Amino acid sequence: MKRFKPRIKIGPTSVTILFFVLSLAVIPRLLPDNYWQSIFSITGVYVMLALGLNIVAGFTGLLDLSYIAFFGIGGYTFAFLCSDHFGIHLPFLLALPICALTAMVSGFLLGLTSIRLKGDYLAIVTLAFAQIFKLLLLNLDAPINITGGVNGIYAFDQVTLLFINIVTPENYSVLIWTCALLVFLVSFRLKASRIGRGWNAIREDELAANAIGINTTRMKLYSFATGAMIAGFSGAVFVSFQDSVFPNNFDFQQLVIVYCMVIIGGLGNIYGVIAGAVVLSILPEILREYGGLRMMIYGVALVSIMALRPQGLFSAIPGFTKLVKRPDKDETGELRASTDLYYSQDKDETDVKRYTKQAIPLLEIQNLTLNFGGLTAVDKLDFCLHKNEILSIIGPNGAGKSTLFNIISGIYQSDQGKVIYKDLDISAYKPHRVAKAGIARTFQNLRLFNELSVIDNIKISRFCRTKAFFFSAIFNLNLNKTEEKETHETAKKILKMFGRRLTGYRYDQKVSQLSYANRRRVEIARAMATGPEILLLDEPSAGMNPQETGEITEFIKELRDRFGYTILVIEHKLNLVKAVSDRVIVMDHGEKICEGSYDDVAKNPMVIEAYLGKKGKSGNQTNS
Amino acid sequence: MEDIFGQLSQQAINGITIGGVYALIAIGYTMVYGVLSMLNFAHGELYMIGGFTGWWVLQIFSINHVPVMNAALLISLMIVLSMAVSALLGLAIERIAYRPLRKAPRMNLLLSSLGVSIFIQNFILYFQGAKVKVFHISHLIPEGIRTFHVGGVVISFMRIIVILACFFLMVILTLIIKKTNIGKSIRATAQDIEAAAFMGIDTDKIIVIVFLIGSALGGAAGILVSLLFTQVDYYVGFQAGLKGFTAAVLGGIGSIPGAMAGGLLLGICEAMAVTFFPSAYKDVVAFAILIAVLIFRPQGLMGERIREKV
Amino acid sequence: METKPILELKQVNACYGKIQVLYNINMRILPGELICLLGGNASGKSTTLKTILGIVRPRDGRVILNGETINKKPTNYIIRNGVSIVPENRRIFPRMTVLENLEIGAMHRKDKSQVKRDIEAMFELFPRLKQRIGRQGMVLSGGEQQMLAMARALLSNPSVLLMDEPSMGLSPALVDQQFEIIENINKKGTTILMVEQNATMALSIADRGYVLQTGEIVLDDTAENLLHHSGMQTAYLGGEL
Amino acid sequence: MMKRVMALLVSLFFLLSGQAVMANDVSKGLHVGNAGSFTGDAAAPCMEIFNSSQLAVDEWNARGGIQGVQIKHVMGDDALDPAQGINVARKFTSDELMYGVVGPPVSHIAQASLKIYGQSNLACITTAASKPELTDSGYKHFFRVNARNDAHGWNCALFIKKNLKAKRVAILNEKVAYCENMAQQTIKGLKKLGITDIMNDTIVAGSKDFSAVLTKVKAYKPDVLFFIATTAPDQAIGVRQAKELGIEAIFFGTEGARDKNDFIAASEGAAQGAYVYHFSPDIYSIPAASAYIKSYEKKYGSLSGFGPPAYEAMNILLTAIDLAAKDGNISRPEVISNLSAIANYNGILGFPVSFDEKGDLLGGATYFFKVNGKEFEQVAVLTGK
Repeated sequence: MKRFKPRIKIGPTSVTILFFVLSLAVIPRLLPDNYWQSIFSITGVYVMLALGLNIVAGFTGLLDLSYIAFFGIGGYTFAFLCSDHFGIHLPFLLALPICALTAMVSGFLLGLTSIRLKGDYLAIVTLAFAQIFKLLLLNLDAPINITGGVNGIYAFDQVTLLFINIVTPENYSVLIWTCALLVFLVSFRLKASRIGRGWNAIREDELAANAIGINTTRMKLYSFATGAMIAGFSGAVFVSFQDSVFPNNFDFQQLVIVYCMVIIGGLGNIYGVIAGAVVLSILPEILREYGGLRMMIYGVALVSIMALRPQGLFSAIPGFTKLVKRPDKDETGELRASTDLYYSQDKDETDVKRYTKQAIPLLEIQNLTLNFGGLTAVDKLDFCLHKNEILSIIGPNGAGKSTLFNIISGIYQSDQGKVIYKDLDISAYKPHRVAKAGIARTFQNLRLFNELSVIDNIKISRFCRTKAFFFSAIFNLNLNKTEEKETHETAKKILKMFGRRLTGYRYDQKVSQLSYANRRRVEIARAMATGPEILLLDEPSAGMNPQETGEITEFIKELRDRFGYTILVIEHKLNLVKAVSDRVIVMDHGEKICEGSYDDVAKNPMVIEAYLGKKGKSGNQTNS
Repeated sequence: MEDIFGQLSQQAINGITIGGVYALIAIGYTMVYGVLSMLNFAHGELYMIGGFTGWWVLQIFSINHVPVMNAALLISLMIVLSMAVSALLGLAIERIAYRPLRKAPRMNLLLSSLGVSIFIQNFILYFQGAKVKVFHISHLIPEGIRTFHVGGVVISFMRIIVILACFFLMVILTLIIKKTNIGKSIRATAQDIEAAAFMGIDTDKIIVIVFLIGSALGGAAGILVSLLFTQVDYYVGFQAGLKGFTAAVLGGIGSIPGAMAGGLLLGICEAMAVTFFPSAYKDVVAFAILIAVLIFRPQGLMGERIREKV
Repeated sequence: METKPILELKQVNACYGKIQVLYNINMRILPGELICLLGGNASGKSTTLKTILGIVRPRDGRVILNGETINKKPTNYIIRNGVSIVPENRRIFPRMTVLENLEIGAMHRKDKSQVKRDIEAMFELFPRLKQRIGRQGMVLSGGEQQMLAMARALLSNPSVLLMDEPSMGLSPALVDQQFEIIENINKKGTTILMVEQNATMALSIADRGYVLQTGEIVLDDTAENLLHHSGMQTAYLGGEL
Repeated sequence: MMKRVMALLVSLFFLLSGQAVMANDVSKGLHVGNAGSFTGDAAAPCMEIFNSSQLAVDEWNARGGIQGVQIKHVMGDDALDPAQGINVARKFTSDELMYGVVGPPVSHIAQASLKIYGQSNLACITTAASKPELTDSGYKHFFRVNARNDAHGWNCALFIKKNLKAKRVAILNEKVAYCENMAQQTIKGLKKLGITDIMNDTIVAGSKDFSAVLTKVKAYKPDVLFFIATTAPDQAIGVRQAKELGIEAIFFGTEGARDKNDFIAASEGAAQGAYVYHFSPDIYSIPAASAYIKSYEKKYGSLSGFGPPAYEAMNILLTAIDLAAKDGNISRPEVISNLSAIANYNGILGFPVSFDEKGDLLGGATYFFKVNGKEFEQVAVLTGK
């Protein structure tokens, strides 16, 4: 078996960059005439635009239809700053960042109003913003002429860089593609950073992302603003190239084209998106002479690509994605069963510290109540979780166990009562703050980031323990380097505890390809990676066979004994409960009906009644 | 003072007419959204196709702009055929562009519908030309009743027809939805597609029916507007689609009464906005209302708030 | 002479994507029987129901309803041909009235006049529903919703009624009532296959039971025997036998 | 005489500016471009321009082309997007065999691509872009067979004041460069003439419903409603809805409305008594145009006001190319200087075409028509006085 080679990838390889730079130097000279050079330049603009949209729609999964407006904001800001229109003549290199910043700030403000809306509603509100923006461009020429209205603004200052006048399409293509290269690098760095991982998590499962400590609202806002910034940057470069700017430059149709580039390239796939942008910028030129027929072909192509290659045209073409051979299959293609039963290779160490339950209360639940409509899901619940304790909660379906987890982890707000962690009242905390405070959870129905690899799922959890921000991530400063290294090592360390089930080639396997039991393990590993003190495990053994259940039972015990986690576990399999629990709480109908050691609880007639149902119909008939 | 009152009542009439049309378009969006949770961007093109069908019917059944049959009959025929053609097209779109993508990510469906929209628009451009098709309708309406004056308010005959037809269609639809088995199946499918299947409802068939009805109403809106404004061209679908879509969201997407209310509200707001602002800003007003409603009531005016399941 | 089963599963294997969830399931349900299907979470109970309903397609094996193999039939066909379900969480149509919910249940029936009488009969069985006839589904209490879901399912005149966790989320008093009603319905001649967590309660009214564990049937016996089976408690709770 | 001097000056200009003036052998081929928005919002008038130009090219080719070389007519669709307009310009200017372009007809796209055509000395004759700045920018390659907005605006103001005797004027304009500028020029003129009761509002082209804004006009009670839209169909709707609402003001439409089918017939009687202006006399009343009208209508259907100038422009362009190709060699500057030298070209527009030093139509007049029955009746010709 090929050994996994640890490698931290924060950017494209130098070969890739060299390739790009060479192309930049060579292509403009190879192009036959000004026309193709100009197409080449426009292609560069579209590459930037598509990469920017890829951050919003591809990395983060936000359906942002106002994207084109930020392109426009960048363009118009440039027109204001570098022309006779207002008589301001800033140098190009100064104007460019101002345009990008203006767009970014606009994106941020717009995001503030609408980022909480979900899916289609976000799309609609952003679409409305884009429409308003265009109408304002058209109409803000009176009473004071701001935008130039339908006449647009034209004749900008000549761009001079390093004493070279940028005039010809050839000059421009070099300028634009240099900018595109920058955007490409930024985009790549971001994707590989904690920020990119946070965005991916939001795209895959917003709630789960929130629950492992990502402030999803804020991260979505950042994504929105980053996209806007890149759009604004491209807008400035673009209008400088066009030497004029008009409202029509920022039509809905333009947006559709950029979206097509991103989707055809494959959402989130940087190389694919670049390829998509190149193809879709050149294809219409080839078809230009055919007028209406051109757009018909475009439409048909779009529909068929969506039907035939829903992951994008370039999703599985060699060179764009790695095709990994599954080493767990033998020659005949049959799955080779894993024989590795142990969660940790080095468990024989003798001098490790063993943890046991201490009499220090860590988490206190006081009088907790939550009503859903008419149903009381959790009813005046009181209990206390001690340091290094394993406390199990059992009870029939619908007893309110998972709801309790949801309240503790901040997903639901209780109607009454408090959750106290150490000295902190976390009752009103949002999920990401609960996670950051040190309480991590798993979900009963598994909420993993299915399209991401195993190791990425774990790395994402380090989000709330790392700090590298945009600047650090983009320039790969020391902070980012150390944190990335630390993140990678922690992730590997945690996965190693699960033995070969989650290591080796599995690091890079998509979670959706794992077995159910393995996904459960990843879910636990993901919770552990947030660096919590308390683990809330919601049915960790569901869907596992007896052998696997035995394994996970051992593992949960080890988690406390060896690693000192405090664990609150919901479980149905009583032999697991019996094996791990210091104490057991039995819930039914939202109430705690019993509490004590497993043996005490198991003997309790009320528990037997609640768990197994009343014996026949001998119970009281209390019709309401 | 009286002047502004007169103007406002006139604008109300303008608003109700166009609002009724928006409502018809919005219903198509909302119904499809209800069962498939997708925004059907191609819906605006069905509206355009409705207009074109009506034009062809008028063209075929009149010589030198004089209809060869009874005017009422001809108008009905135009409406019915427009609805039929749009409905069939809607079916074809569902089968070709959406059904293969039932399980694909939402963004793909959205783009597929955009592709359909681009295709239909340019197909018509290619084969019907860019030129406006003019409806010669003066022979359809007797001389004396072309306009009515109520106080200072003028209502044209066609406007009355459009308002009546819109409301007639909306009433019929409401009755179908409320009273018939098909209607109940549609509602059930929209509310809980799996539970609907549990009741023995063929949900695939219901989706087809929803496309049929939604597209037919879109087509009806297309021909009604064309009759009212006497023109249609290949490009009308985009603007109409955008407005219908806005109306659907305003009312709460997925809710049929919401779509109706949203359409009327949007139409009236637009007309009123023109009275008080430069007319260039009427769409700004419309979209600003949409944004305001969604920010304060994210589920739209009549939509249902759904609690996320964990 | 052996009675012909209404519903039969023969060597059914089923998968979610790549993951196999049912292994060689064999079940026979005879007319008039009340069968309960027991097992811990994720043991495959609900998947079995979904397989019967045609929502999950068996990879191999056969599902036979009244002598007809229904593996490849769409859900609505299976429902129209005599299977009816009270789904987990009841799945009432929230924006329809009680009456409309009931009518939807009977919609595929041809005998419209009989439907009217049957709805009246349901109101006799569940007087509570009659009081709520014009209310929307979403405002009903959990117990009322459960009644409505049962009435709705019964109105399709099923030859076999599937019930998925009928006692879930109900208060103890309502659970008692619920089981009484189920027993009553069964006594009136409806064949019932019930998935239940409340094992003792379910077995006390059932004729026979199957116990599933990680996708396999591990016990298959009369209710009486199961109730007193030594390994029952651990088996049901997911432990090893 | 002036013309000759001008032509000489232009040639000199090119020589001095040091541009490499490469003359091509004609036999290599002759291309002429047609830049326009053939898809998107403005496709209808643009296609008419293309078809009319095509007609002219076909006729030249049928006559044996130029120097025995068949002329190739190339479409350059910009989809009403200035960025694509630039691509079209680059494409045309990079085509070594391209010697002239008809278009772009849309002012803002013409503006965006002006520099590119100018730098390559590729002659452009627009048939509809009337924004004044286009010819004021100093480029020598840009010609137009239509008059500028400032001339028309002033003439229209005069007409509204003197012929229509208006005191209160409502002006509605579409939000495109041409209409917007036309409205502003007219308002400027009206104010100069002492008319200050002016209401100005906008319409959205293609929305087909102007009743809301017309209701506002009605409340204003103007004497004249100057309805500035690009195309005839929009103006037909305007006049129709104005009539329906009972607006008593005189309806005054623009160039685009001089279209018997799409304005008079389409409004079904509502246009009776309405006025329109145009930069040329009625095409149907010009004997020289009858052949063109016949073949156009036979081939492409009905004709509005956008076709004839395009036909004329293409013929002028080809005449200039023909002249430049006389010696078997041809270069772009040659074509431009020949175009500047065009004097009193008698084509189908009903007036002789000459260009002034900027490339504008020389002595452009504004013709005013009144709708009477199914015809346009010429009522006045104004030349700025």
